[in-house]
Amino acid sequence: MTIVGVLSETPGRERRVALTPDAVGRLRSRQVRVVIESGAGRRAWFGDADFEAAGAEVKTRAQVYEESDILLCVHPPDDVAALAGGRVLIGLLDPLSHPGRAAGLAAAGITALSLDLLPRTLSRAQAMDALTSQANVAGYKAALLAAEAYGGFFPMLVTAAGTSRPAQVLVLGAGVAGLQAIATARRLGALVTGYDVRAAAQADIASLGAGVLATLNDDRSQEDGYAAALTGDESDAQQRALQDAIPRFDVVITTAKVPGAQAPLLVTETAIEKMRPGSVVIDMAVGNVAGSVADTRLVTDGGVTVIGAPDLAATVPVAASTAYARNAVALLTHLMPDGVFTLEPADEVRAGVLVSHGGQVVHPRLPKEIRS
Amino acid sequence: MTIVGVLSETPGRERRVALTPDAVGRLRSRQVRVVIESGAGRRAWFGDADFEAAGAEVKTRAQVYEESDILLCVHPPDDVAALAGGRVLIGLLDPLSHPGRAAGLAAAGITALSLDLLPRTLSRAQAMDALTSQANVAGYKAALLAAEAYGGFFPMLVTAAGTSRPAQVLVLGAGVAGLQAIATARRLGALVTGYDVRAAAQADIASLGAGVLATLNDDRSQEDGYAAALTGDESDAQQRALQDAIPRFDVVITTAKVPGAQAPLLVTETAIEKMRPGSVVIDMAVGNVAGSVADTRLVTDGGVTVIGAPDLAATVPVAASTAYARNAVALLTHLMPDGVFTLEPADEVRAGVLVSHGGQVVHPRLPKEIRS
Amino acid sequence: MSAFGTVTHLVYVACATAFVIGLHLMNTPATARRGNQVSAGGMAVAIVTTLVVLVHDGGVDAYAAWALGIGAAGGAVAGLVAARVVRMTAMPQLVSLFNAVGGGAAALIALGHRPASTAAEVTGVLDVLIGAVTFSGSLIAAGKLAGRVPGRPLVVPYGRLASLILALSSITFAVLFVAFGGGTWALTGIAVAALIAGVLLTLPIGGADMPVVISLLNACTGTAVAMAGFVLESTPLIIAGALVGAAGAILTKLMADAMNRPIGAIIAGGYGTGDAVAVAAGGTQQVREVTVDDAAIQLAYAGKVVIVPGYGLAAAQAQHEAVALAQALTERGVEVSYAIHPVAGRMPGHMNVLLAEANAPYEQLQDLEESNPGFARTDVALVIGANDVTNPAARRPGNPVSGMPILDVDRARSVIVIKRSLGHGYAGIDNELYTDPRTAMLFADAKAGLAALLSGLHAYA
Amino acid sequence: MSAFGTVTHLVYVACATAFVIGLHLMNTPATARRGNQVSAGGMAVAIVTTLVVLVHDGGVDAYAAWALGIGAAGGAVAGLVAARVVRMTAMPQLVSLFNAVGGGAAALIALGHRPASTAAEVTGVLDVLIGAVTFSGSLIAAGKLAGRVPGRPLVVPYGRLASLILALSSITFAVLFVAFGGGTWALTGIAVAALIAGVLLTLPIGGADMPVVISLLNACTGTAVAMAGFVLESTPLIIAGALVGAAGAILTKLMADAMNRPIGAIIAGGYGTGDAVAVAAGGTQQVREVTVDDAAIQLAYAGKVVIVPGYGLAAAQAQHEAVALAQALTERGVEVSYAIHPVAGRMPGHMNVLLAEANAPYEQLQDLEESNPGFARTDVALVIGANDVTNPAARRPGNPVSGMPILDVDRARSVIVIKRSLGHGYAGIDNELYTDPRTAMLFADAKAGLAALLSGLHAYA
Amino acid sequence: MSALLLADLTVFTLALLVGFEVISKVPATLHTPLMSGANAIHGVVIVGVMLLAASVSSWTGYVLLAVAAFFAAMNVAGGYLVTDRMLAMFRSRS
Amino acid sequence: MSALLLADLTVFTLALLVGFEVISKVPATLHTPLMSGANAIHGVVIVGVMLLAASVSSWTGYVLLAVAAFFAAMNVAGGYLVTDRMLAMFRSRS
Ligand SMILES: NC(=O)c1ccc[n+]([C@@H]2O[C@H](COP(=O)([O-])OP(=O)(O)OC[C@H]3O[C@@H](n4cnc5c(N)ncnc54)[C@H](OP(=O)(O)O)[C@@H]3O)[C@@H](O)[C@H]2O)c1
Ligand SMILES: NC(=O)c1ccc[n+]([C@@H]2O[C@H](COP(=O)([O-])OP(=O)(O)OC[C@H]3O[C@@H](n4cnc5c(N)ncnc54)[C@H](OP(=O)(O)O)[C@@H]3O)[C@@H](O)[C@H]2O)c1
Ligand SMILES: NC(=O)c1ccc[n+]([C@@H]2O[C@H](COP(=O)([O-])OP(=O)(O)OC[C@H]3O[C@@H](n4cnc5c(N)ncnc54)[C@H](O)[C@@H]3O)[C@@H](O)[C@H]2O)c1
Ligand SMILES: NC(=O)c1ccc[n+]([C@@H]2O[C@H](COP(=O)([O-])OP(=O)(O)OC[C@H]3O[C@@H](n4cnc5c(N)ncnc54)[C@H](O)[C@@H]3O)[C@@H](O)[C@H]2O)c1
Repeated sequence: MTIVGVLSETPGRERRVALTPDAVGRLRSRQVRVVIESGAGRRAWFGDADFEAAGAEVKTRAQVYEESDILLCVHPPDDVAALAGGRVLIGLLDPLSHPGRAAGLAAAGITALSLDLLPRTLSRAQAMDALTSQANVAGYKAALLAAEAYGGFFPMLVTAAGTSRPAQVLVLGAGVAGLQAIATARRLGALVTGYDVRAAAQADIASLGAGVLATLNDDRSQEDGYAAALTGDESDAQQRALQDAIPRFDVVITTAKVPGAQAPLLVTETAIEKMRPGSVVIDMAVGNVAGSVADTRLVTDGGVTVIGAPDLAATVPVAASTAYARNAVALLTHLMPDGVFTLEPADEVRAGVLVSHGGQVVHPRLPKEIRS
Repeated sequence: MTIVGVLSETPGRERRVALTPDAVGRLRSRQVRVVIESGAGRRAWFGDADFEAAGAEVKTRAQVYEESDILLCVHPPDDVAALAGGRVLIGLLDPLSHPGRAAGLAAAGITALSLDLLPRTLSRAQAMDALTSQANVAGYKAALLAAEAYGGFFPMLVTAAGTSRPAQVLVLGAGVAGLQAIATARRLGALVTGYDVRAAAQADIASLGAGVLATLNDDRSQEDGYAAALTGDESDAQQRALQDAIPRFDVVITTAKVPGAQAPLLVTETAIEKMRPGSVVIDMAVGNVAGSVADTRLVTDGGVTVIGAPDLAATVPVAASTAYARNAVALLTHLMPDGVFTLEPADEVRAGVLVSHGGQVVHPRLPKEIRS
Repeated sequence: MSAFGTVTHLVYVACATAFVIGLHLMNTPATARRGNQVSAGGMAVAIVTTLVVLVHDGGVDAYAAWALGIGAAGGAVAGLVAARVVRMTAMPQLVSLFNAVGGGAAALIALGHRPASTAAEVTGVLDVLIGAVTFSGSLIAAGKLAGRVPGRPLVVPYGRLASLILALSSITFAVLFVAFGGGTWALTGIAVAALIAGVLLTLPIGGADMPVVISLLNACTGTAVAMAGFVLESTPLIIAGALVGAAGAILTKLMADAMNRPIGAIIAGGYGTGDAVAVAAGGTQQVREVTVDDAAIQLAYAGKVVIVPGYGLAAAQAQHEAVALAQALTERGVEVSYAIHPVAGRMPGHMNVLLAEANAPYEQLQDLEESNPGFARTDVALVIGANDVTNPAARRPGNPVSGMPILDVDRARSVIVIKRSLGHGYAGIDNELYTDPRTAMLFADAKAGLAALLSGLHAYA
Repeated sequence: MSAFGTVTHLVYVACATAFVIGLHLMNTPATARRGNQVSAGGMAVAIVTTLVVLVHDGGVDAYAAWALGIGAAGGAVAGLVAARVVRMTAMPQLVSLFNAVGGGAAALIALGHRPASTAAEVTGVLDVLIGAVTFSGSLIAAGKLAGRVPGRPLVVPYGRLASLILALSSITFAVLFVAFGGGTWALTGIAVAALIAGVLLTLPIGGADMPVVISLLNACTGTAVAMAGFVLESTPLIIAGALVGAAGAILTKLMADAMNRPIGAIIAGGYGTGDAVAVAAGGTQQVREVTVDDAAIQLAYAGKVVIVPGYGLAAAQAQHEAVALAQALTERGVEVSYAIHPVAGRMPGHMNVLLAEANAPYEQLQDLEESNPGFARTDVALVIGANDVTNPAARRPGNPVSGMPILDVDRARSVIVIKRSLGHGYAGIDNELYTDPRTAMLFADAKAGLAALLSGLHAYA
Repeated sequence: MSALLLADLTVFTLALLVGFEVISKVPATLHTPLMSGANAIHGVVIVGVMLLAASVSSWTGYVLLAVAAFFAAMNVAGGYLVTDRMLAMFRSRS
Repeated sequence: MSALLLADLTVFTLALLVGFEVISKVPATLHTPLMSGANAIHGVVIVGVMLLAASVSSWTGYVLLAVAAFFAAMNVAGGYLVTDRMLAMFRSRS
């Protein structure tokens, strides 16, 4: 019987856990054993007892390393070296940003699968799409965070103590996170405008009842559903156009990413200077906003609060863990058709997520050099 | 020309300011001079320049004390002794909880008017009702705070990574703050239930589309619109009934107050113990929830987050200050019919808010002893 | 039949067809006016045709021609002048007056014509009977509406006995006329009895029921005219009379249904005062009720509508219906806005919360300062479950709402108020707005009422 | 006229009135069946009355009586059996067949009756002409619907020329008959020409237009029967015939309007193939369209309805309309739920956001696992702007949606899909659901379509 | 009963049916104008009065005729005009 | 033209008007049943065929009569039954 292991996540702010009791139950019903480090779910409000009730075995960290055939994580653990060669590691390994990490895993003989490399436009892979599920949580939280940091009301309220106009919210980048941020801010009563370089995303914004910011850019969609990076000139033009638009908003939330590349700068210093005191800017991509720092709340001299928030999903641990665990189980189920882990047949999903195998980095999107 | 002064608020967390530039403009158009301490509005994102543009004179603290005929505040300043006798002090003085403060002001010869004593059911006084305007802001923020502290989604979401059920939110006490909390939580998509001992409040809850928790209690409304305190037995019965209901909720927000009395205990220790890990309890009255501490976020052994939040309005400084300033201007306008402050004729509003005058504590709801 | 007779007959049939088409077109506001014109055109052709027939047949002596000419000219002038100068509000009594003279004319035909057959005799009796009842009954109805006759139900002493006697004597006269060749005097007897009966039947009916009664009498006139047609063997009279008789009957039923009053009870006059619809507010004052359909049409044909929501909207959770209605009106080209009072509802921003949920466009939401100047230009202020925030009493000192700024809905050209009753709001006092002559009440739960308005809008406008 | 004649005449008029009342009642689903029964009752009385007249007048000889009896009995049995055994789907062609024989019978009356006057001669010609055209035309129409005659428009070589010749010869025969006493042979000539003309006129019309054509031929039969009434001087035939003629004409217009096809073009047969409404999907397959009113009635009379929202609901921002419809259905007692696919729309929880905004009760929202088992018990699955998430192709490998779980709407007893066209969804592939025989398409913007459904619901159910 | 009378009765019945059918579900706002319009139609009694003119020959007859003519003309002329005024408010929107 | 014929023409016209008016705005679902119901009503031609029986006396006449009777009876009997079957599906909800 295959054994799936789960550890406590190491990075400081990380409150998620890779499996939830519900997910454990789903694995158990597929004849998979689950070992989990004691206290792994604590910060996401899942107790050891809950896991045990669901059929998992609660062990020490060393035992989990020892026994797991497949180690499931959100982020790769710092002490991943403790994992023996030949084992399987599945998580959000982000090899595109950390090619060294991929090389290391390969060198250690670990079969590494990264959920963030999943082909996103594949209908049948949607249930495994952890980037989507986590971005969804993050987008929701970003809107809450903005409302919380903003000094006024989001909704319009006519009261005996005067009328407060609705907050004007601008969401830059209408991918999964952006759309959920739009939806949540609209729920709170803000007047929301969305912006994206992909034409399809503009229709999606409108389908949430929000306004669409018209820009100079043509459709920048790619085959894989992601946006293409802009050229330098295009990017300058975009920044200038946004510079004019941004000051009339009270809240700006940015989510624009280009996979494998630096997040584009959308909100320049000039734009921030022109914003009203009390305005809030949340940079979920960390890189969209000039001067934003991850996990930090800065206030500019002009009274604009700039929040760098790359990892908001981790701050909604129950929802994020539950969704992540469901994604992981869906992937595992796919990889273990008869209860046994296999990389054959080499279908789109398997080929998409496989980072290293048999001592080699194998993913085609990783730099040639490390693919030795 | 009467001079109205405004200081920076002293208490640590206070970010509000008693007048906003907009309110200054309103006073100026009534031939009132306004002096304001430099930096008084900074924490509410109103700069000195904005005030000056509106017609106020920016001065030092000492100058404001020196020149003001009427000193407007949110909370009474710690250094109120600097105010000369014969001047007028208007603010949320809370003399019912601090009778000593009232006595002190009287002894100093200050004419003190407290906005929190305003007769609430008087239609024409609604524009001056600062308790309402601030509770409204606080209720809104409480729902945001709860959503932020809760580990899951408030709304129901059916996604490829599973279905998340809507959060179950219970609001205890459906006064101004409670109703706004209900409305805001509902906006976010939570399933909201409200509870109050006043029969009218139950209809109000339903008028927001929320569920009403049925209880054993009869209508406890009073003439002045406030709820009457429960007797010991009634209170026990209420606690037991709530104890059974509370555990099925993910979030509980309490707002129940009885004027001039201790806030009633509604959420007992047992109730908290029975709640699921990850649940959130916000005590806006500080006193409704066993073990809650003001301005503190505690986590119980059972994984329940208990937040004591008595002063949430201060954390939404723009909205709260704007509304408060409008209330203050409405009261001032009423008190200065011809541009001159007067306590005659002694109408319901004047009589209601007047705490001390001519060296004496005069408000009938204050204890006889200090009314010498 | 001669070719001339054939042609005139066919023309008459065509005229009757025009009447039908006219009535058909009058079923919808959009084509109603054209319908009346078609009908009038048919009438003009019928009159001209008859003139041609008279000239062609040559049987009219000079005196008769003068009598006809002078009488007709005088009547036409009188009718046109009266119709031209009458105030809108006095139109119903004028219609009743026209109906009276129509019935009278029909009765006079039977009185003046020598019957050619038993059938003509029988229909003649019916003509006189119905025509005379209608004549006096319609006059009383018009008088009640005009205030010349007291509008309240007048109980005639021994009314039932009198009616019985009148009925018996009519029957006697009728038998004398038909079976024993009683001649004109017998018919005159019937006419007199019927005139008295018309008065006796109408007096006990309350003023509020008068529209229904007039419609009923209108149907009767139609029938009388049809009877006159039998007397004269004139097809156009038979067709047009029967048409009006039946259409009038249906219309009477529709009107009684719309007012929720059984026809039988109205005629019996015993159904309370007949004024139950005018509910008393604050003692002596009366409020005016409006039906859903009328309110819908009023809204549909307005240029500017302001919606004033209040606690009742929240209590009924009718925000979605309100916004759907506003949207439908906007699509028709009506200028719609919402006027939000600072303390409407039960918590600060209560209306905003609801309207935002229903996705009311923010641009349409106006607060007190923004909306009050606009009411003077507003055709309809639609007040939905709001009460205190519209109470003009606030402008006077000495009551619980004194000094509170209100929404000046009473400055609008008309006001429609949707609430369940004349019940009080939070402040617990009567609202003087409801007795304002420009105000019409639509008593309904806000959710149900608005849904009905919306379907009314789709159906009629 | 004799008392007997008077009475029978009055009875006939009463029967005609029953036909009118019957048709009146048939305007609404709730009373339609009763209306048909009232009409049938009138018919039964008319037949019995005629029997009595025949016996009373005694003018029928034994052979004629036998011929009448055997013919009628045979016809009645044939008609009843056919009506009893016919499948629901074959009913239209049966109606067409009944219409054919009705027209035939009318034509035979003129052929068999010796005309008493010029008027009877003229109407007799019209009777034969219209009756015979209807007879052959209706048979062709029935054949087309039944598939015995090819449904596509058949172009007859020299059709126009032939029609011209037929028209001229009919006129010649008619003049011979009326003006020159041409007798039966001239009438027979007309009949033959008309029979051929009926075929020629109907063949070039496409199968999809047949319902309108049958309705038109039905109106013609009515007219022919009225003409037969003039020939026989029989009032019931005149009234009932004219009634059906006019009602049939209006109905034809309504049907053509509902199908959005100009009547003129249909008759000309030149308007495309007449099959434009059946839009081709994925090549050879055909989709079925449904009108708003039919969809509304289907929903109103369903026991369980499942609403399946998709991206189109969001794009049209039609959430409020969807919830209003669901609410109206719930109030009628229909069991309503929403089936929410995990990836419906364009972001996780997209449908939830919209439906929560419109206040859809959480209890009614079901996810894929909850809703799929229920589709087998579902009367109508109402798919609103959803596409990929309902595509049965997902159950097969080898296409972009393969392997994605779908909502099993195709297990429901019937499916109504609201979208603007047969356009693709996100995955960019055809949806096989749309060509499923149980599926009907309502092509509309979701917001407008749902609003129309809602008013349809109020109007007809 | 004469055949013509029977025919007239038939016509009468059918006219009644037309009358019943022609008034369908009408908005209440149109009730009064419709009533008024129907009222104008029975002004057709003027045709009857004109026909009556051919059969009067006494002074009472002339007076009666004049009165009837006055009545009928008032009905028809005033009836159409007042209806038109009522309906003028339904002018279609520009 | 004879007075009776004129009366018949009047009756015909009025019946047409009734026919036009009786069909108001009908849901499309009822179009086919209504057509079928109207189709059954022109089955009244059976009355005409019966009256025809009184005037035939030749063999061709008898045959023609029998055929006409067959046709008309089929129209009327089948027409009502098939309409009834169509309408059975509108049974009101319990
Ligand atoms: N906004 C605040 O912060 C606040 C807080 C506390 C008090 N208030 C007070 O509340 C009042 C607000 O004024 P308002 O005009 O909004 O409300 P209101 O004066 O309280 O009147 C509400 C009206 O709604 C009607 N209603 C109740 N349920 C209904 C239903 N289902 N359908 C239709 N109508 C219904 C009631 O009449 P029927 O029974 O006849 O239907 C009632 O008269 C003011 O007096 C204000 O001072 C406001
Ligand atoms: N939920 C997510 O997170 C997510 C994210 C990205 C992609 N996707 C993909 O999106 C798809 C979702 O499936 P779906 O069934 O919801 O949508 P869909 O397959 O994209 O189909 C939407 C349909 O709505 C119709 N439509 C568009 N505008 C309309 C309007 N105004 N009124 C009426 N209909 C309208 C379109 O047809 P007409 O043009 O004919 O009207 C279209 O076929 C799936 O393929 C899923 O994989 C989902
Ligand atoms: N098939 C499915 O069911 C499914 C599910 C989820 C997501 N997706 C697709 O995956 C794709 C990526 O979504 P994501 O949220 O991970 O995207 P992301 O995080 O890579 O980027 C966020 C958004 O930023 C936008 N962006 C990039 N550069 C920009 C610039 N310079 N200016 C403005 N906006 C810019 C992108 O277009 C994208 O919409 C989308 O196409 C989405 O539809 C598909
Ligand atoms: N006239 C106006 O326009 C106006 C405006 C605002 C508020 N008011 C009225 O002022 C009054 C007080 O409002 P507030 O928000 O300041 O109230 P509050 O802060 O004193 O109390 C909050 C709520 O707690 C409730 N409560 C008290 N004891 C309770 C217990 N044991 N269990 C459960 N609930 C309990 C109260 O009923 C009240 O609804 C209300 O009646 C409100 O309607 C009137």
